[in-house]
Amino acid sequence: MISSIIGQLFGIVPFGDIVFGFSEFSIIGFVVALIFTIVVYLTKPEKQLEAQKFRVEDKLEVVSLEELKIRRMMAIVCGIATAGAMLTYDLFDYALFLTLVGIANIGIVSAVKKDWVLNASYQYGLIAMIATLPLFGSAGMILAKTGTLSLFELPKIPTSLLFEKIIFAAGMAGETGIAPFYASKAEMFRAPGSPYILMIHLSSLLLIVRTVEILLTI
Amino acid sequence: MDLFNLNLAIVLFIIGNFVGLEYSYRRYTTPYTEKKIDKIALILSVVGGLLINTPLYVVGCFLIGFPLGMRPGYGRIEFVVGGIIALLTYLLLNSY
Amino acid sequence: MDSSIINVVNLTIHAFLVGSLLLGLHRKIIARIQGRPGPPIIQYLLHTIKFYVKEITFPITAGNPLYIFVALLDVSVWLTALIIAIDLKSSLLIIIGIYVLQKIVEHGCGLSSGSPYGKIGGVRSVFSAAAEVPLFAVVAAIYLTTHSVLISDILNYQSIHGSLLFKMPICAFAFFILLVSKAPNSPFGIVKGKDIVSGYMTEHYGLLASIIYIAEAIAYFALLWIFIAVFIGPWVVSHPLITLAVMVGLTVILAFVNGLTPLLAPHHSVMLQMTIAGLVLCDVLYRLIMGG
Amino acid sequence: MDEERKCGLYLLIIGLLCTFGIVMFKGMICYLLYVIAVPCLLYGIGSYLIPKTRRKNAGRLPFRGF
Repeated sequence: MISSIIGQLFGIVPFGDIVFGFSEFSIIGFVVALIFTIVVYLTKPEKQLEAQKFRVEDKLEVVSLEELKIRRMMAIVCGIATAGAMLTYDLFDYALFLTLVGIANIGIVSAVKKDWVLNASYQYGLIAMIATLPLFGSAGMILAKTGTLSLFELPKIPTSLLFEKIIFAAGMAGETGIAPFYASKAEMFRAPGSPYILMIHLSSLLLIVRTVEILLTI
Repeated sequence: MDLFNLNLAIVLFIIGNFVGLEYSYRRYTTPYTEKKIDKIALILSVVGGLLINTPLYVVGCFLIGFPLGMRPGYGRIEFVVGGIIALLTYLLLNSY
Repeated sequence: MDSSIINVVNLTIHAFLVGSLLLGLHRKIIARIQGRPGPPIIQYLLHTIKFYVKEITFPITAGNPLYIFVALLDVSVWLTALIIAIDLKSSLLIIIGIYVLQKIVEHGCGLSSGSPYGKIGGVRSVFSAAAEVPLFAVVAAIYLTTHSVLISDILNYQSIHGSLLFKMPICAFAFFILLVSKAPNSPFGIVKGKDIVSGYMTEHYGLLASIIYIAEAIAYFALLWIFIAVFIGPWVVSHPLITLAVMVGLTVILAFVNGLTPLLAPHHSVMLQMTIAGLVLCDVLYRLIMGG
Repeated sequence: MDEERKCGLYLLIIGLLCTFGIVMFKGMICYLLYVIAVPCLLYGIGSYLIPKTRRKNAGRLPFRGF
């Protein structure tokens, strides 16, 4: 049943409550997230050329060192959280990783000294905080209904979880800032420092795919 | 036909295209003609259309690529004639 | 050494050559629609070879090694798609993950160079990701019908129940829109629109452009193959020659669609794609409620 | 050695190592190594085929006043 979605399952690592599983899908996601984290660590931020008002020349924008260090750290935290979210096979863990990614996304742009970027990240932060309620709420409702949160056990229980799934999807949409909540996040992508911005994009897209996988499984 | 033989045919088709391109740029200087048929390309195309249904289909691909690859504005009629001959031969061979 | 690797090498060369020729044919047909003679159909291949031996310099504004890495990642991503889809016939969900990585490549290409044109291309790619990724609600609909997202299972289902194209026309249409938006000169091609020079590829020239061209040829082949396999059926993909013929047919259709439509403004493009994605979501909900 | 060729050398070494790995190993890891090896070799070989740059200010984007 579960292998008809994620491909072959290679093995699981029972780590107390936190169960890590290795399937074709999760290995590819994990490797991609890790490789991107390494590349982001190695890459120096690019310099941007920006047009100016009432002047002919373009201005060269350089990212300063103290701005760089904190952003790089948050990008690495974001990458590790994404890699963890790819592997975990526990719904509560997954929700935790999702929130951690949301927090790290705000952290990545928090050191940029531009007020429109900070404004956008503030709005995104509000949405992300509101979205934690449906996210953890649906995980709690699933636990109350079925008595387990393990993604290996949930498909075996013949209960309709349609309402919980819809709430979970809504929470994920708010947390990663996709389609309906997209306007809050768009201005964040204009901040200088492409590798860190890339990490925001990568983490949210990978998490969307992973959420689709989870919602199809349970 | 497995993938390797198909690849071989495609590579020869591309080489045929390239040879046709080179040939027509050396021979013609005007960018576009109407109602003028290149005899060499026509012969090669007809032979290619016949060969493409035989075990020598690799050579057939090479020859039929020749008129198709000619420079813009040349080799259309030749290619269409070759293609029709290839189609007719295919239908003739497979009707029995 | 695994003998299956030789198959994969064969497949890669096949995908590259066929994808290049089809993209050339696409360009030729658009030229004929517009009343020009158009370049010969090997033009795309010639471009790839020409750029492969052209000089490059790294812009001083670029963020290395991300600047090179994204171009190489593009090839890796579509080779993975080729292996997962055609060789292993594994999960369709992994294919979405790979398509998502393609968006990352576009974004990274655009932003890592520091050029304003590239930046606009990258930001537009983020916008269109918000509209294109929901189109993959198709996968949910397929799962509700066939009870599996593995490509091999879908092919088995189709050999018993007939082609999925007639069972789920809305999903097929949505996937077709995805193909249209990936083809060159498409109405949804805001990422590479001519108003922003070459979009995200503006500062990737010479050798790096050649590598991206190779990846795009493979991507075109892979996406066409997935569409044919998932919606038309196993009898087409069982023989490479029939697959080739159907791909040529699809390319002609795509060329007519792209040749006859104007490039949409960014917000129109996104709104249209969102509307189609909403249609698919309605379809999924209908299937869910009717018990699929 | 300029920066483009230095990157090319590193990638060529990675690509050759991966090719060696493909010959040595069996199974799923072959696919992974193949996916890494192909683009690395493409860039690595290509960087030694391209001519040296003849620009005066290499790497400067052609923009207003820059």
